[in-house]
Order: sequence, then C-alpha cells, then structure tokens
Amino acid sequence: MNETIRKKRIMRRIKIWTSVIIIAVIYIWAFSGMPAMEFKPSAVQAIKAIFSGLIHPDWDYFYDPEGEDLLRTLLETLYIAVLGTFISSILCVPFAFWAARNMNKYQFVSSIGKFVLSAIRVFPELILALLFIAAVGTGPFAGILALGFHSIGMLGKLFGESIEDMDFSSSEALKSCGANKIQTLWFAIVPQVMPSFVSFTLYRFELSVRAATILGIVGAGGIGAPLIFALQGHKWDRVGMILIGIIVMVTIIDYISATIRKRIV
Amino acid sequence: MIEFKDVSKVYPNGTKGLNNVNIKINKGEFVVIVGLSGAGKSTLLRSINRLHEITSGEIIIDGKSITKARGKALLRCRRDIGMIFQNFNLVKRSTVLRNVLSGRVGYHSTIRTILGLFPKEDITIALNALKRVNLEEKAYSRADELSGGQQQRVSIARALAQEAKIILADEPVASLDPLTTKQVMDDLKRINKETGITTIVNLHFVDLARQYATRIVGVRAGEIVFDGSVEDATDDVFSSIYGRPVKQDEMLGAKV
Amino acid sequence: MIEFKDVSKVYPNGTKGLNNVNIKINKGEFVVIVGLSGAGKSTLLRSINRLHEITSGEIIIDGKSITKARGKALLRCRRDIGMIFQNFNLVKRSTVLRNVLSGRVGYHSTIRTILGLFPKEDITIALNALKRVNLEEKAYSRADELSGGQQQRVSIARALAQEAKIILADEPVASLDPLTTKQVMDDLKRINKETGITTIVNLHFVDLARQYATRIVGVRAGEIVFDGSVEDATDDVFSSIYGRPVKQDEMLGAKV
Amino acid sequence: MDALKKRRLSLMKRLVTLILIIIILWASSAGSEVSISSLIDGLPGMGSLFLEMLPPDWSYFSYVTDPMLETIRMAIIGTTYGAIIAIPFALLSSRNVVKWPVIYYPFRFVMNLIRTIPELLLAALFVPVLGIGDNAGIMALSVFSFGVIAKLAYEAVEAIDNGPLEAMTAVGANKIQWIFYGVVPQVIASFVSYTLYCFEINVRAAAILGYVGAGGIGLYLNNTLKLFQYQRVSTIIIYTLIVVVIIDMISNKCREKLI
Amino acid sequence: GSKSSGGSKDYVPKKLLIGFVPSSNADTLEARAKPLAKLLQKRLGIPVKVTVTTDYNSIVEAMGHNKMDIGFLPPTDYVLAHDKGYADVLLQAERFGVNPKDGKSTNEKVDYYYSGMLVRNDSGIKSIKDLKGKKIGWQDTTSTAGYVFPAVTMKKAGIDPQKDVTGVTLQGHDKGVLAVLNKDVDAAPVFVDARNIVAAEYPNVFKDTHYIFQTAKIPNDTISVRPDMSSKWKKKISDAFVDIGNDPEGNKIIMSIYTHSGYAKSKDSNFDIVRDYNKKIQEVGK
Ligand SMILES: Nc1ncnc2c1ncn2[C@@H]1O[C@H](COP(=O)(O)OP(=O)(O)OP(=O)(O)O)[C@@H](O)[C@H]1O
Ligand SMILES: Nc1ncnc2c1ncn2[C@@H]1O[C@H](COP(=O)(O)OP(=O)(O)OP(=O)(O)O)[C@@H](O)[C@H]1O
Ligand SMILES: [Mg+2]
Ligand SMILES: [Mg+2]
Repeated sequence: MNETIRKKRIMRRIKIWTSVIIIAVIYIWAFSGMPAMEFKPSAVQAIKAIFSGLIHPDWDYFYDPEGEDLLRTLLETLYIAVLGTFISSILCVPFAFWAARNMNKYQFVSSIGKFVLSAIRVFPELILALLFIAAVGTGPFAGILALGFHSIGMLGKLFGESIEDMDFSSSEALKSCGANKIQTLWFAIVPQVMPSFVSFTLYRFELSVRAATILGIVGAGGIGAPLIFALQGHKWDRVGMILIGIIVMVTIIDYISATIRKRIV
Repeated sequence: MIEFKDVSKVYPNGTKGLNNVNIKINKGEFVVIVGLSGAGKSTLLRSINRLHEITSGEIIIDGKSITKARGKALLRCRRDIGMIFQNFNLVKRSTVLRNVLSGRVGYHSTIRTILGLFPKEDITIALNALKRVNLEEKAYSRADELSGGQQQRVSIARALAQEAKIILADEPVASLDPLTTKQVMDDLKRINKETGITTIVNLHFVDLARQYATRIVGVRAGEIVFDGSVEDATDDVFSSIYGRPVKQDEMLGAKV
Repeated sequence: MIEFKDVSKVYPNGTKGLNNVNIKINKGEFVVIVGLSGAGKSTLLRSINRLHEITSGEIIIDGKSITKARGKALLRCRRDIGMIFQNFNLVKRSTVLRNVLSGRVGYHSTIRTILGLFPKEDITIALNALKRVNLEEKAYSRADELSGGQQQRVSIARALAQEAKIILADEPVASLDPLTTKQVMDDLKRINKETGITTIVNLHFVDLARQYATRIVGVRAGEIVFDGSVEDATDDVFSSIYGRPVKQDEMLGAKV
Repeated sequence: MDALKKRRLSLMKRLVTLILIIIILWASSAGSEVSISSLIDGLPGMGSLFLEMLPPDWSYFSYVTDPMLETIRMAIIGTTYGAIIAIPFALLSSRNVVKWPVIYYPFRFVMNLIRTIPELLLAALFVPVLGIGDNAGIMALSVFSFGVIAKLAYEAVEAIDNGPLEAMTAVGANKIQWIFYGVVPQVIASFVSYTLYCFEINVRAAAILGYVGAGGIGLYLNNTLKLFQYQRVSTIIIYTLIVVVIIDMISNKCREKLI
Repeated sequence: GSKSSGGSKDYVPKKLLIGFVPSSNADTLEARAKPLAKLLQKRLGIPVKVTVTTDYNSIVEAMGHNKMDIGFLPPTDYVLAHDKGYADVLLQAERFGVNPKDGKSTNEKVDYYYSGMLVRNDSGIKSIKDLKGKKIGWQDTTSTAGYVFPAVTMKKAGIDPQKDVTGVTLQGHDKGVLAVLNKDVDAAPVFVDARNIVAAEYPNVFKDTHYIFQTAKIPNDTISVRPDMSSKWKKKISDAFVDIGNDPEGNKIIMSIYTHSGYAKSKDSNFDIVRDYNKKIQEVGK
C-alpha cells in the first residue's frame, strides 16, 4: 500500500516538474528576445507635457452647439456599445450551448462550436468594420454590427464555460417531472446561468465602450476618431478632456452594472 | 405497479450498479430501500424514472415499458413519477413557488410554461402543495433563503404538485433534525395513505424503515438481498443487509 | 477547560443566537450538545473558537480569554482547537493530503507553508491522521473524488493533524449511513479516550448522544436548558429540550 | 392574499425592467442610424469584399512567421506582468478576503480606473517614457491585461465557497496562509483560464502594438490592408486563428485539470 | 477594371457623402466634419454628410461599394483606388509651402509637398551616403512621404533602404520626429515640416534637427469622386470646392480645420509620378 502511495507521489512530482520545465523554457524564450527596458532622457519633459495637458483639460471641447463635442461622441459611443452588446448577447446564446461540452452528446460537436467561436473572435474588429462598411457605409451602424458580431466570440466562450461549470442537480429534478428539453433549460438551467450571463454581458459592455473608441478609426463613429486625432496632434489638453469623459462614463456604467449584478446574483 | 425484469446497470467505469434485479412493487405500497452506502439504492431508484439508463433488462410501469418509451411517451411517464432528492435539487435562485410550479410543466405546452402562463388552477395546486408541507407563506421567498428542512419540504411540495402516481424519495431526511425528520416521514406516509400514491424511499435508518414501511427491500452490491414485510425484517436481516457486524477497517476500505 | 461567562450573541438582524450562557467544560470530557434546528447549537460551538464573535460576556480557554485575544495569540488559541464541520469544508480541488496538512499551518512560518515545505514529521503526522480514519491510500486523491463519509473523515483527520487540545464537531454524522456514523463516532470517542482531548459534538440523534456522551447539554432558543450526565438525560429531559411533544404545524411554522 | 400581492409586485417589476430596456434600445438605435434594410441591401457588397479575401495567399505564411512569433512573445510578457499585478488587486478588492471597506473600495476604484483607459492612450503614454518599440507595446499590453484579469479574478474570488475559509480560520492560519490554503485552490482554475484568455486577446491585440511602433503581426496586417492585399490579410487572420485555437486547446486542458 | 460603376456615368446624388481623413501632413489634426458640410451644402443645395476617419481603407471601400461619393485621398491611396476602379480625381488640395529650415510657411500656394530625411544635428550624418548602416524610422511601407519617396531617393543615391540600413516602423510622422529627437533612430523620413506637431512639447526640435535631403514633389491630397458620378455633378462639386477656397470666409475655415488653403483642378496624370515611384519601390531590397 505504501508502495502505491510512493508511486503516486513520484508520478505527481514528474508531472509537476515537466510542466515547470516547459513553462520555464517558454519564458526564457519570451524574455530572451526582448530589448532591455530603459527610460528615455526626454521622458521627464514628455511626461510633464502630457500631465499638464491632462490636468488642464480642454473644457471647450466638452460641449459645442455645433454638436461635434465630447458629449455627443460619447453618447454615440454608448449607443454603439449598447446595441453591439445587445446583438451579441442574444446571438451568442446558441453558440454558447453549442460550445459547451456538457450540452452535447459528442465531444466533437462542442469542439466544432469552440472552433467557430475562436474563428469569430479572431476576425479583427477593424476588418469586420470594413466588411460592414461595404454593406452599410461608414457610420455608427457599421460599428454596431462589427462590434456585435465580434463580441459573439467572447461572450459565447465565457457563457459556454459557465454552462460547463454548472450544477446539474436541479435539471435532474426537472427531468424527473417530465419536462422536455426546452422546459428543463428554462426552469433549471437559465436561472442558474443567468447571473454569470448578466455579469459577463455587462463586462463585455464595458469592453465594448472601449472598443467603440477604436472603431472610430474606420469612421464607424464614436469617440475613437477624436481621441486619435488628439493623440496624433499631441493635443494633450483635449486628450485629458476625452479621458475624463471616458472615465466618468465607464464609472457610471460600472456603478449601474454593479447594482444590476447585485440584484440578480 | 412497477416491475423490474432482469435489470442490470453497469456504469461506464465498470462499476456494477445493479445486478440482475427482479422485483415487483404494487400500487399504494410504501417501500423502504435500505443498504450500505454504495450498495446501489440510488441507482435502483433513479432507474425507475430513467434518470439513469439501465444496461439490460426492462422496467415496466403500469403495464407500459418505460425502458422502451421514447419522446413524448417518456416525458408522460416521468410526469407521473415524482422525485424527492437527498440534496433537494431546487433551483436556488428561483422562488419557492416557481420551484413548485416547475413540477407542473409536464402538463402544459412548452411555450406556455416558458412564458410563465400557468393556469390559475395550477397556481392553486402549487399553493395547496405548499400548504400541505406548511410553507405557504414562503411561496415568494427565494429557495436559498430557506433552512435545509424547509428546502426539503419544498421539494416534497414539488413532487405533490406534480400529482404523480409514484413518489421516489432518495434519502429525504438526511441532515434533518429528528422532529423535522418525523414530520417529513409523516407527510410522506400520510400522502401515501390519503392518495394511495406508491411511495419508494431510500433510508439509512433502520428504526425509521421499521416505523414507516409496509415493505422493506435490502440492497447489497447491486443485488436485492432481502424483500419482505416489516415483521420479517428482524435485526438479523438488517445485519445481513449491512453485511456481518463488520470491523470498521475492512468495510470502509472496501466500499465506496 | 472551557468556560463561558455570561455569553450572549445577537445576530445583526436581531436574532438572539445565545442568551446569557454560563457553562464550564472540563478537560477530557465528551460533551454532546442537542437541541432543535435553530436552537443555537452551531452558534455555541462557533463562539468557542471565535468563528462567531460574541456580543457580550467572555469565553476562557485554559485560563486564557479567547474573547480578548488578538493577533498571534488568537491564532495560537485557534490552532489548539480543531473543528469538524457538518459540510466538511474541504478544499475540493486540493488533494486529501494537502487538506490534512492545512491543519498544520499554524505551526509554521508563513513562507514555509506557502511554499508547501512542510517538514517530514508533519507529513508523517498527516499520514498518521489519515491512517487513523482509514484513508491512508486516498492521500493523493482529490477531495471531491471521495464519498460523503470519506470526506467527513478527511475533515476529522485535519482536526487530528492539528494536534489540538479541543475538538469541536458540528453535526459530524449528518448524511452518513449508520455504519459510517458509528465509525466516525467511535473514532471521535477513541481519540477522546486515548489522547484526553476535550470533545464537543453537536448531534441530532438522541440515541447517539446517549451512547457516546459523558455529558449532555440541551440548548433551546439560545439558552442552556439541560446540563448533566447521560443517566440524568431521561426521555422526559429530551422532550423538554425539544419542547413538548409538539404538533407538527406549530413547531415548524415557528422555528428556523 | 399576501402571496398574490407579492406576485403582482414581481410582475410589475419585470414589466418596468422590460420597458426600460426597450426604451434604451430604441433610443440607441434612433441615435445611431440603424437600418436593417440597408444592411440587407448591402449584404452583396459585403459578400464581394469578403470574396476578395479568398483564397488566402498561402505563400505569405512563411513570410509572417517571424512577426507572429514576436507577437506571441510580447503577448506572453505583457500577460505575465498584467497577471502578476492583478493578483494582489483581485484579492484586496474582494469583500470576502478583506473585511474592511476602507481597503477594498480604494483598490476597486483604482482597478476600475485603470480599466477605463483606452489602449491607444496607454500606448501613447508609454512611448515617451520607454521609447518607440516593443517595450512600450509590452507595457501597454500589461496594463490592459491587468484590467481584464483583475476584474474577472476579483469576481471569481468573491464567488468562492466560504466553508474552506472558515476551516482555515478555525485551524489558526494567519491571513496569508488563509489565502493560500482557502482562497487560492478555489480560484486557481478560473484565474488560469482568464489569464490564458487574456493572452489570447493580447495575441489578437496587434493594432495596439502597431500603434507604438512595436513590431509583430499587427504591422503586417496594417500594411497589407493599406495596399488592399486582402488575400494576405486573410492569411494573417488564418495564422492568428491557428495560434488562438492552440491557446484555446491548452486553456481547455488546463481548465479540465484544475476544475 | 471598373467594378462598381459598370460603365454608366450618370449617377446623380440626392445626398452627398464625403469621407475625410485629416492628412498626416497637416500640423493640426482636427476631427470636425460639420463646417465643411455646411459650406458645401450651401453651394450644392443637397444635404451633405462628412465622415471623418483616420483610415483610408474604409473610405475607399465605401466608395467602391457606392456607400460614399467623395473621398479625400492621399496620393498613394488614390492611385490604388483608381486602379481598382473605385475613384476618379477631381481636385487637389493646396497648401502654403514650407521652409525646411524653420518650419514656417511661405506665402506661396502649392499643390505638392516634400518629404525629407530628418537627422539630429549632432548625429554626424551629412549626406545620403552617411546613412549606410544607420537605423532609420520608416512609416508604413505604403506611406508616400514616410517610405516610398524617400526610399526611392535613397536607392537612386546608391543606398538600398532595406539592405544597407536597419529599419524600424513607426506609426505617424510625429513619432518619426520624436524618434530622431530621442535618438531611438538615427534618421527618419518625415514630411516637411512635421516638427511643428511636437514643437510645443519639445521647443528645441528645430534647433537640434535638420533635413539631409528632400524628395521630389509629392502631390497633395486629392478630392476624388466615385467613377459613376455624372459629369454635370463632377463639375458642380469641383466648382463648389474651388469656390470655397477662394471665398475669404470659407478659406478661413478650411485653413483652420484642414490646413488647406484652396483647391486646384487635377487630373489623373498628375499622379503618374506616384505610380512611377510605386514601381521603383518594388526594386528596393532586391
Ligand atoms: N456516475 C457513476 N459512475 C460510476 N460509478 C457510479 C456512478 N454513480 C454511482 N456509482 C457507483 O455505483 C455504486 C452504487 O451507487 P449508488 O449511488 O446507487 O449507491 P447508494 O446505495 O445510493 O449509496 P449512498 O447511500 O452513498 O447514496 C457505487 O459503488 C458507486 O460508486
Ligand atoms: N448569520 C446569521 N444571521 C442571522 N441569524 C442567524 C445567523 N446564523 C444563525 N442565525 C439564527 O440564529 C439561530 C441559531 O442558529 P444556529 O445555527 O446556532 O442553530 P443550530 O442549533 O445550529 O441549528 P441547526 O440544527 O439547524 O444547525 C437561528 O434562529 C438562526 O436562524
Ligand atoms: Mg445514494
Ligand atoms: Mg447548526
């Protein structure tokens, strides 16, 4: 008996050490190719310039009766994020069930589902945006579609994993009541995964707000374009203003989503 | 009437859960199944409503083979069998009422149940079931706000609301205090008597088995080693079900 | 020796968990606490090692007040008190051995325990503790691969490995089968006898209480309503602890 | 009677929520030129652009291997830094680990604040300090990873089972031992999974790296895109997909092992 | 090939969609669309919508799929788009010339600009030949001013811009200036005069750096239309732009926001030099 314990222990050691060595090799490879960190002599000057800009934000940009101001672009960003997240949170559900190992009889079915989700995720937002621009032209709608499609990949993955982690005892109870598949899903599984669904969706929403800033690059609307121009033009006071806007908005969103999460979980 | 015909169940990892079981349970009986941990009690119970698929043999309920039932017929069969689980298996985040109502889903169309459009009578049935287990005022509490004993009673209410013809209860009183235990067992017994519902209960406790059962079935290593009335179930019988008065080391090393 | 001096505990929502409890428990005793669900048994037990803070009064262990202990002194006190939980409280994903070893962390420096560098003797102690509960060969299994009874025994092994002077056990045999129950209680009793460790156990079962205790304490609504030897604990005493032989509806509606 | 009232109340609540959601969606679509018909009309155009990406230029594969490796390398380092900083933040922001609001609220605030800074801005901030190139890219990735991992990990920590924590309190463990024996084993699986997930995001986050002049696949993506060499673009996408699928496989293996 | 136009040249816009990317050779970048839209709307009598982006791909694709009517395209992108049949040039933007010594504007309106190789005064690099073995901060390989023109110029002088120097790629001319200033690179090709972008933060930039050579003239940004636009409207549009450039009020607006000082008629052959350079760049590294 002691013999088997010793064997198990040795096996464990071997396993652990192989993993450690593999990881170590990867890290040595990763770090060996990197240039040394060094601070630039001009860093101080630059940081000063940046911070003085951030500290003295360009309040004129906050509101402009013409409408090309912080408020409007932020609002547009919000629209894009809301609708993009909404689309993806609905479309991702079938993908999530498809990709969850415990929802499919055969492992390869869920593997295919996982692959499809990866493929969706891998498609860069910018190229998606380009595709949708070819369909609907530049503007927020293209941004919404790009974001909505892209987010399916992430939400589907996270949802799928929370389905995999689920406790199945209550679905057994439903089964024993003679419920069919859909009823089991609705009464036993949905209430269980709902909190993580909501939580991930809200999380994705926050990310989308940030991603929507990037979509500005391709004219898909939002705060992205103004931010990039301000950065490229080294107008730090405007960058500061935009940053304040984003922080305030995300903080409010965060507060609201925390409240919702508390209600639901 | 429930009839097992040469039923065997082998788990994917090779464990023999049931080994050639033959047994007939008549309408209205109150059967208590006893046996060691890992003997196969749960497997036996769960085979009845096909929460576990059996490997060979056939189980016939009221003349119809549930083993061969497919699709709607299977759902119909299951609807007529209520189950009470050891760990309640409630949807913790839903309200008590919703949990009880979920016992009614087998009676209605999918779309109707999903939209929550249960007919008035169903709500009355559910509330009555809750009343019967003395939990009416908790109907709109979330299930996870209840104490263990209360949760167990919700799961009984769910089985009641189902208006089943058979109730299966897998260790319904584990982790309940003696008084709650008594109450749950009394409930089951009373319902059994009043409605003539066939009741099959897994129990760990010899005294409870003696007190409530009309028939006792002993299981060991997937086989039925005793089947008889309470009077026949002497102390000797029990120690044979549980194996000889075992030395601890032996028994727990080998089992589970 | 454990001494409760005028101990009261009020939960934030106003529930009185303990109400002016005074009791002395001597070294080497095997005390069983009985009472209804919600009576305050767990609260009493958990006050001893300050898993619950008491609202007023003082608890003195071996002459030192745990109520006033701070920082290291408190950790030292707790190290000397082993606890067995009803639901085991094992880290499911860790191995059995690691779970048992976690009982030893109080003896070593932080850095050492974090790196998992337990001295050889500790591993021997842990393996011995597992041997004592007959689980040696499961040392490298993950805790969630074990059956309920086995998990409970791991949690006993953890308390043993702790080499504590007091063991607190909160319903250690709920959901175990009669033979495992007997084995766990026998284990506790044997350890109590062999090492003179003070043992305090919450139990739901009157017969078990009678069989193992050297002293029985009855709790009702946060107060101690009985305290005496097994001989004194007659059936009448029990029914007074559990209230009068209650009608079901009454009792369960009011409690929990 | 009371039960009925409660039922009505909960129905009302649901109705109000539903209406609120509809209003928000409606306002958003009104404000952002949503038009389903234009989408349907435009699908052929989208299809033709998509077809331009096919077939992928397979010969380009070997050409982008080096930049791909460089991207992976930067993603590894960035994710590692981010994950390491995220650990204390996740723990110190959790209510069940740190009992005092004076600690967990500020930590949460900082965590949330850092998370709000757009990647582009991060990149722009690091360039003057670290110079143009890989280092600035890595730091931008680190901060970004920190935001992603810390948030997810903190929620995982808050959701753990309290039992083992109590058990560790009961054995007299100090706070650090308590964390290592009670918290860590319970969250390690999610933590690893989130970290690998973030690693995957970082491999895809080529755009940020390109912006600070760090090398890697992002640069090639930009260049081929600008020259309208869509077949090469799709080669790069497929390459990334292969890498991501491999990461995903590793991640699933880890999750299975750890859960 | 003209894919989208299908040969018909009679598209009459009811609403004009314009895509605008603030040119990288402007020293103030603004993301404002409304002022231009207003000016045009007044002159054309139909609604005008301007989209501002930082990326030409989206404008070209939108034009190619009939989702955009007019695009402000830089020379290389124009050539690529035209050869795909996605765009025809109407006008070129005019700017005031720039003095490469101090970065100040001259008062001459021109429809071209230069790029040049910027180095630090203390770098010891005097001529193209000295660049051999040095580290150069290029822009993308598609950048006219940041890669194509200066690289071909170097190649002509006998220095291969890929084999004879080590290159890094930077995003944005401001980054090029900073990289030179901070000695991240020895030299960087940037338009004349990109130093204005960073002059506020680094007042020494004009004192510390200079150009060692200038490239040939690079045509300014185009105003291009989708090819199927009816010729009547092509004329209407180009007249409107020219008019805006000449109108004092309009001039002020396009100057302050887009740093354009006017618009001049253009034709596709103006960009043959770009095509020529694009061809020559293929020989680099060979
Ligand atoms: N899913 C499964 N896979 C493999 N073996 C299983 C599985 N479920 C149960 N078993 C095994 O089948 C046997 C019978 O299990 P069963 O759950 O029926 O026991 P039981 O009598 O209900 O025990 P307990 O009193 O502990 O609930 C045991 O040896 C058990 O280990
Ligand atoms: N965290 C809490 N907050 C508020 N009230 C509590 C809390 N924990 C316990 N109580 C209440 O305190 C009383 C005593 O609870 P305790 O857990 O000590 O009972 P018990 O005797 O252990 O019961 P059981 O046998 O069900 O475990 C009960 O009325 C319970 O509802
Ligand atoms: Mg069982
Ligand atoms: Mg308790």
